[in-house]
Amino acid sequence: MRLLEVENLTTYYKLKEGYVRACENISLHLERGEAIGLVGESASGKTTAALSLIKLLPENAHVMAGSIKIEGRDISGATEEELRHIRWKDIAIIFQGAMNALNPVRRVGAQIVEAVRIHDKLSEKEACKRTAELFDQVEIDPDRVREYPHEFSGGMRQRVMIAMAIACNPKIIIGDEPTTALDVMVQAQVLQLLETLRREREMGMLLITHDLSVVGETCDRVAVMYAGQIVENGPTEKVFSDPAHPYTRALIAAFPNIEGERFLAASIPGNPPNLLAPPGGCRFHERCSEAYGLCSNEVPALTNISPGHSAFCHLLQRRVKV
Amino acid sequence: MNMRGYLLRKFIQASITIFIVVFMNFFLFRIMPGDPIRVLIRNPKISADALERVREQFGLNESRLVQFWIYLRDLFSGDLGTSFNYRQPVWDIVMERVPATVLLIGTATVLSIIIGVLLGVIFAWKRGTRVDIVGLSVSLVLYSMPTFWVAIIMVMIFAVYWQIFPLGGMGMPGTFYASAWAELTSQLRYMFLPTITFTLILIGEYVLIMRSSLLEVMREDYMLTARAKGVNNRNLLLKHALPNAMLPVVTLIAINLGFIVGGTIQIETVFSWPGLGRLMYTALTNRDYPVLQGLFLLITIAVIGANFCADILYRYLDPRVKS
Amino acid sequence: MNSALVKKDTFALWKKNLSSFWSIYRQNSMGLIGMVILLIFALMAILGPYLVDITIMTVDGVTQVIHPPTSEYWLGTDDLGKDILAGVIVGSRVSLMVGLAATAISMVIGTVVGIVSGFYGRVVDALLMRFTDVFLVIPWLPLMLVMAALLGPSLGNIIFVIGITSWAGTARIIRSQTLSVKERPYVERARAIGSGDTHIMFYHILPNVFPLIFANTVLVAAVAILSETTLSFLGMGDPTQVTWGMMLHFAFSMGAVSFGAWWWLLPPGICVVLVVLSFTFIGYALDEVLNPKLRRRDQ
Amino acid sequence: MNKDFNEANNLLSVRGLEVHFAVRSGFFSSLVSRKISLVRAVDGLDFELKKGEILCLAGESGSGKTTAGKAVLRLLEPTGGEVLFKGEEMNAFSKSRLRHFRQEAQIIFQDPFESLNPRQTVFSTVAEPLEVNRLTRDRREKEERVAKALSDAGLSNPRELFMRYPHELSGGQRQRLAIAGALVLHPDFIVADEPVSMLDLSIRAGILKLMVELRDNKGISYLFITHDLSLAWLISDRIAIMYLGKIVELGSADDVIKSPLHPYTKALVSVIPVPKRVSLAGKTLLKGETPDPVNIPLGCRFHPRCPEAQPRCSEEEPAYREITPKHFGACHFI
Amino acid sequence: MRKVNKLALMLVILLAFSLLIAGCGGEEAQDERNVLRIGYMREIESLNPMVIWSVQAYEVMNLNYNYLMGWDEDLVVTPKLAKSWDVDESGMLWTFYLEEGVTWHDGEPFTAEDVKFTFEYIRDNELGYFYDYVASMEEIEVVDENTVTIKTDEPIAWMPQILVPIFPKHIWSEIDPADAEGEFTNENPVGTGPFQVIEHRKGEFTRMAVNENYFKGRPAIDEVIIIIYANTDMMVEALKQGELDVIGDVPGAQFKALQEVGDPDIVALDADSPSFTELSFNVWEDEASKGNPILLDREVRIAIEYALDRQEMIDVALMGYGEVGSTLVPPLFEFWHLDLGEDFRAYDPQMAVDILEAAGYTLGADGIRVSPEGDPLSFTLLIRNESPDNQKMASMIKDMLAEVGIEITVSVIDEGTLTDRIYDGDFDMFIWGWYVDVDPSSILKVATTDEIMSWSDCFYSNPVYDELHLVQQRTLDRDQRRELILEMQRIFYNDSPYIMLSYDPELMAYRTDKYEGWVRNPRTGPVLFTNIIDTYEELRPIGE
Repeated sequence: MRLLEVENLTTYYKLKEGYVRACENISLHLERGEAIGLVGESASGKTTAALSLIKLLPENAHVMAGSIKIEGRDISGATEEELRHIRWKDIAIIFQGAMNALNPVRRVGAQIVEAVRIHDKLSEKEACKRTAELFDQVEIDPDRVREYPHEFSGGMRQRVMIAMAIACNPKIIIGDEPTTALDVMVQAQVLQLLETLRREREMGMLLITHDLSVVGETCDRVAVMYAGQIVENGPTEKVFSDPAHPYTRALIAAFPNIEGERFLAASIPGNPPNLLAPPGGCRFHERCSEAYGLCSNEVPALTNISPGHSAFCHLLQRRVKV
Repeated sequence: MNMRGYLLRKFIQASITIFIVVFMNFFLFRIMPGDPIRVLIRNPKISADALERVREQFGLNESRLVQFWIYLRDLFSGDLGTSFNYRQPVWDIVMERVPATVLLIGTATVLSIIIGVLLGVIFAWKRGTRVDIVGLSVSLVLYSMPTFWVAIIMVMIFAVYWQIFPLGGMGMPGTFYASAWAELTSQLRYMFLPTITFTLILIGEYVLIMRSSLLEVMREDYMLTARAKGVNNRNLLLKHALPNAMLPVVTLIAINLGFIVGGTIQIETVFSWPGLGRLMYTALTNRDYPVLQGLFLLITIAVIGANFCADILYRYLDPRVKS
Repeated sequence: MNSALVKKDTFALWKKNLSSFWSIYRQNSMGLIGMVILLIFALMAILGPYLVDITIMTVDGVTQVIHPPTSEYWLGTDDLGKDILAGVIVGSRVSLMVGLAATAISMVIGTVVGIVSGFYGRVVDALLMRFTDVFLVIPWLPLMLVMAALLGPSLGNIIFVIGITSWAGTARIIRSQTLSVKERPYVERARAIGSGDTHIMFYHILPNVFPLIFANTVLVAAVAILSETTLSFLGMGDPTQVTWGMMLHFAFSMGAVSFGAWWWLLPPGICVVLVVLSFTFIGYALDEVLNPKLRRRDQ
Repeated sequence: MNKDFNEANNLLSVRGLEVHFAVRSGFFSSLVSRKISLVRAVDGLDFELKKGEILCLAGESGSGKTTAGKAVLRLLEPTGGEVLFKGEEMNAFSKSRLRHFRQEAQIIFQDPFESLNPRQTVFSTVAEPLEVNRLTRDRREKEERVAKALSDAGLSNPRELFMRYPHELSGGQRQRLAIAGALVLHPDFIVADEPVSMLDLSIRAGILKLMVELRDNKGISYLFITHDLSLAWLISDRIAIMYLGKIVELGSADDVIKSPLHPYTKALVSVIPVPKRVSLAGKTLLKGETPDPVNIPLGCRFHPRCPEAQPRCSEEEPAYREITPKHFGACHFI
Repeated sequence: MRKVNKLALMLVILLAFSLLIAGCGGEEAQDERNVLRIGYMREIESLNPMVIWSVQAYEVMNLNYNYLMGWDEDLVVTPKLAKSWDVDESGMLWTFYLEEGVTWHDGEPFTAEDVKFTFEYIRDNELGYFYDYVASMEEIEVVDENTVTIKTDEPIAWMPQILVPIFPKHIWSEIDPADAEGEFTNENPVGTGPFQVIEHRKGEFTRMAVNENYFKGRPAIDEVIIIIYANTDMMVEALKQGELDVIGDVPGAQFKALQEVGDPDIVALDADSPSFTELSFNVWEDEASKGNPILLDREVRIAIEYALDRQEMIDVALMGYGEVGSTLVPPLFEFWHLDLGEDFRAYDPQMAVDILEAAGYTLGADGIRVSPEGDPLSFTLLIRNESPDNQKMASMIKDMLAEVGIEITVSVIDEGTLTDRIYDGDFDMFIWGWYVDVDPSSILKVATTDEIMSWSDCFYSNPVYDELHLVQQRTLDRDQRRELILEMQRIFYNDSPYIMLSYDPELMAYRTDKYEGWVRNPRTGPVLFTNIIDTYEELRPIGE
């Protein structure tokens, strides 16, 4: 049984002008102990997709379709009360800006204790003890539980967030750009910590990032999103070494690689489409250097390239056919 | 910065503010048209000697700078001068009126904060619904009404038309009460209209501030974190949203004191409530400058003091201020 | 394209800005209601002399003193036999004028103090802010009353007193906005291209704090009108002028309550409430339109 | 010190540049507390920038690289050291010379969303430098120059953009607009402060290419400030690595990245992200985070985090010296 | 939904609570005592007689202390603390025979020593308004315990009326005279009057308990409370609702309402008062005068009087209460008042125009008349901010004078400023009023030359008038004196430095369902707030 199975998840935002098709037909699956990276540039819908999993969306967002199963149990129709128990116990999240993700007027320890006591019937004292242990695990001095978020540095706050995320032993952790605002060195530290904890606890992880390298360092598999849709999905190594979708290819090429040649790659021309009225056919066709007639007319179908590696692109169809 | 440094800084700031107010208070009253002696002595037929005596008594024969110095010196010894009208120390006159005003302001403020915050929370929680829209509109209307006008309308309805509440005052002097309970209910009856009017006036702003503050807080990332943690709605509100959303309200309460004082003048005038506001009004109509000056100074110091307390409270409520 | 075209384009740009503002503003029903009410009162103030026979304002004999509404006097008469409706209409001129003039004074002081204080910082800031604090904490009504009493009752003084006592909040808001605008890279960029302080204040800071000034002006106007009413009511107004506040003052001191003369108390009061409310509504709407933080997040 | 460089060839020579400031505190609190904490943001910086060169100042946040960039442009008053621009001592600049300097040296900021005045149109954004410096009165000429700058910055159909607002442009267009605003004055020196870090990967390359082209075609020199070493390597001629207000290593881009000398550089290079499946295990992870520039450690300022630290490091500050030709470093053990 | 229900519940509870409070109104115990509650608008500024000036503070003093004498309804002097008196041939030595067995509130006996002390204390220290009455007393001697003689330096026409309350020597002799006019509060005043103050809350109320041992017999009322209201509405309503027994100082509009509503238990009393409102001109023929010199021309002043429809002004500004004014002495003092008859300059705008034309003031192009010298008839009318009535009158004066080609600019200033401008001679005309003593001497004195820069506010100067004033002061014969006083009024009216706008009414209202025995004194005067306290002594509960 898969830890997490998402089928055709579709979430729109309702605006006065119409629906923003932020995330469409997202299908993902996650095994126990596996890490999957959801990569995409800004406004590609990756955060929407992640928040849709546990329905933490703004009010004007509507999950239009799709099923979400955790260990086979479908939670897409769960009530708010049921979801409350699924959150953190089954799926915990580490948010992007840790400064804003922690309540500024409450002590960090109390915020963790709270999470613990909601889900595990523990006494205050036991919860505090657990919190101290968690601090130890994320390499923060346990005495600092009585401090306020603003007294921590950025990296430390992200560690607090991690401690909080693992407090209830969740099965799945969603990391929403957990290292974006951090320096490379601190980023590496945090990623390493996450990696260690994940392996120790056999958690599944969904890592959302715009940074390909982060995926390279932590994820077993990667899903690339463009304009609200997944365009390619496969094992990290395969996707990096042999990207199937033109967008993935361009993205990887644009990434400065000190192991490669000193050479400035061409940027992808144009801008991402307006999701209020996305282009027909393949959403990437307007910016794709390899696009041909079919691309603008027909939505590309999923093509399996190798086991576990698939992409949505007409070119692949042609390649397969050839 | 440590607590002591913070306190010291705030204290120095408050002191400077008070000094500026004292300065303004002194010189403002020296630019008034007309000789204060004329106001002081209603009898224009007074011998030159007597006139000089009064001048001296009120220190008006000295140069302005000397007068300012004397004024400061007297202030520090708690002497606010002598009322032109009552011929008594301003301090005594003012202190006599403090309890009535504190009772009125205190009750109305507490009531309006409690109800206002509560309603603000409800409207914010139900934002966009009919409850919210109606509530918001009513709050804005309340916020837009002249205080005295509401008071007049209340009197007209409840005391003149229906006659279910007394017209004004703090009680009918010389009344014997059958029991303590009777006295209490009678007191409450007299307090009811002014308090409710004042509460109505104040409530609007608290509702608006609380609502918008809470709405803003609910958009914060940490609220998302809390929801993601599985915190239920009640705790989401009580433990996460409110402590943050109350911060602007605390500031508002202190800043509002100045406004509340303005409100008392109107309420007390309409309801004949024997407090500081009515004292100020009569002092104005009597041109009793020492009383006006003293009142103004004391009220301002009280407001500055309240702001000082609010700063400290704020620091206590918001750990971020400490660094 | 020649330069005339750029000029023409500038007009087109204005039109565009205005229409884009309007297209957002229009969606705010509160703001629309406020604007309609205000327009009605503005029309009333401008057209007042043409709508009613102002001579009705002069004394009209004893027979119709404090008379409930009749077909001749739609809102009844006051103790001098003056037509209340005429009073309300004529009063709208002075009330609005006082409100707007006082607001103008307040905004100019508040904006200058706020921008200078925020921009120069340090000692200038500390001194100006201390001064602002004084005006912020001083109970405004007592201060206004005292000043009005000392200066004497005239329209000019009322305007001056309201203006001089109500700028502190604006100064604070403008200052904090200036502080944040000042730190924006485009101000630094402006320095990098060699702009002086004045240029930066006028071309970079002012336009960016302007929406706030604008929204705040409306709210200050509401306060100013309320203040005028209150001052007049408490007997500090100019008794030779007809304002809503003076009408209420006379109504109250001449015993409208015991008379049960609701037609004398209600109309001026309701007018005040409506105008203040319209300003508040517009202010609220502007705040939402001009302050994108309040707008609902799209994603 | 650097005999190889001919002073005349240097657009910019920086010697012992220092920017210290007292911790921001209000006027009144400075009356209350006597303790003044000094932030030593830039604490003795030496480097040269040759004409037509791209020099990268790289480092983590708190290393003082942005402060250094602004100090060089005199957007911040340096508290010590000297800066020579085209051989002239900048401290001695008269007011009019400084005004002229503002035309010669420009800056591009990190965030194109923030660095453009949201209430200025494209035209007025680009024309403003001309107006401020009273370079042209003639409307037509002004329009010509604005249009030229915009097209130089890679914006096609510049005249159609004239009346647009920044928020109507895409991120890449905005950064090009910012560059056009700098180009319009024909500068020969630009400080680029993280010019692409806020942009999506797919757009970055275009901006970087534009900058390199401008160097090639117009001879503009860049002081390129970034935290991203791979980017630095890609674009610059030489790289200087900063740590806590000082340069710890300086050399050609390849030298610094491919054969780092300083332990700090080594660690940084080891964590440079690469687009492939890698293991975190092979990386040199430093402990902790960059300390506060208020409390700079004694001796070698890197020693508390240095994996190779020796007792000597905590006592003696290492000299900044040429270790291999044109490759400088500051460490006792290299 | 649950939240809203809770809210609704809370509102219901709140409503219920307020109804409970509202319903508890009847809980007050039926008060056995006879309490007279008086509503008034203006504060009692002090209990110390030496510093008070307002009519309401005098009322309290008059209840607490006694004069040597009183007045009957015709304003003829009657005995009070002095049961009788006589005067010798010279008219300068007066002997007062005091009531026996009178005690102070604190039980001490009242004697001639107290009288001597009081007069000397005030004379020697020039205290308060009382000084005028004792200034001319040369010698005061105690003959025996109940007899005192007073020798004056000249015959004094008003003499038996010494409006000075008698203070207990055993208390006041302890008080430093400087304090007496300063911060002495006289918290528990001890007098001989029918009531004694037992509680005084500034600006709120003053409670007075009956003097059980009052020498003229204990009044039927147990307690008198004067309650101060901040606004008239509340006061009138309180009377209507029976919370008050009597109110004074009622504004015209409310008075009219009280009259018209016709509550059978309420009497609305439009009484004459000893006061008038005048339009005063600057007639100072001195270089220091900053007034418009055109107003020195009597013809202009007289024309203005003809141009003013004073009845209309009273109808509008005073709601018709009040009487068109004529001479300095109000008709309330019937005996002293001069009835002008045909000589009265009643409203006649045509006459005004004729007079102005005859005097050479011709109509200018803009409708404003111009003096022969070419100066426009354009004046500034100063109005006190404190008086809305005066403001209304001013706007009417402006309109009425515009009709005859005189331009008026109305300027509203406060009393302090007005006083200053008067003493500076810096005014054209203003509206203010006077409160007139029982004896007309003092009001007539205001217009004498000596009073310029003192009491005078129009700077009128007429040697004939001045001389008459001196003569009347020494004329002891009442009828003879009356002739002199009537002549003075005639002269003053002829010269017209004042235009008497109105004799002001004293508007009061009282309930008749609780007490009876309301006494008006003088005959056409009010029931309270004169120097005569008969009402308090006569009032008794209905049915007793």
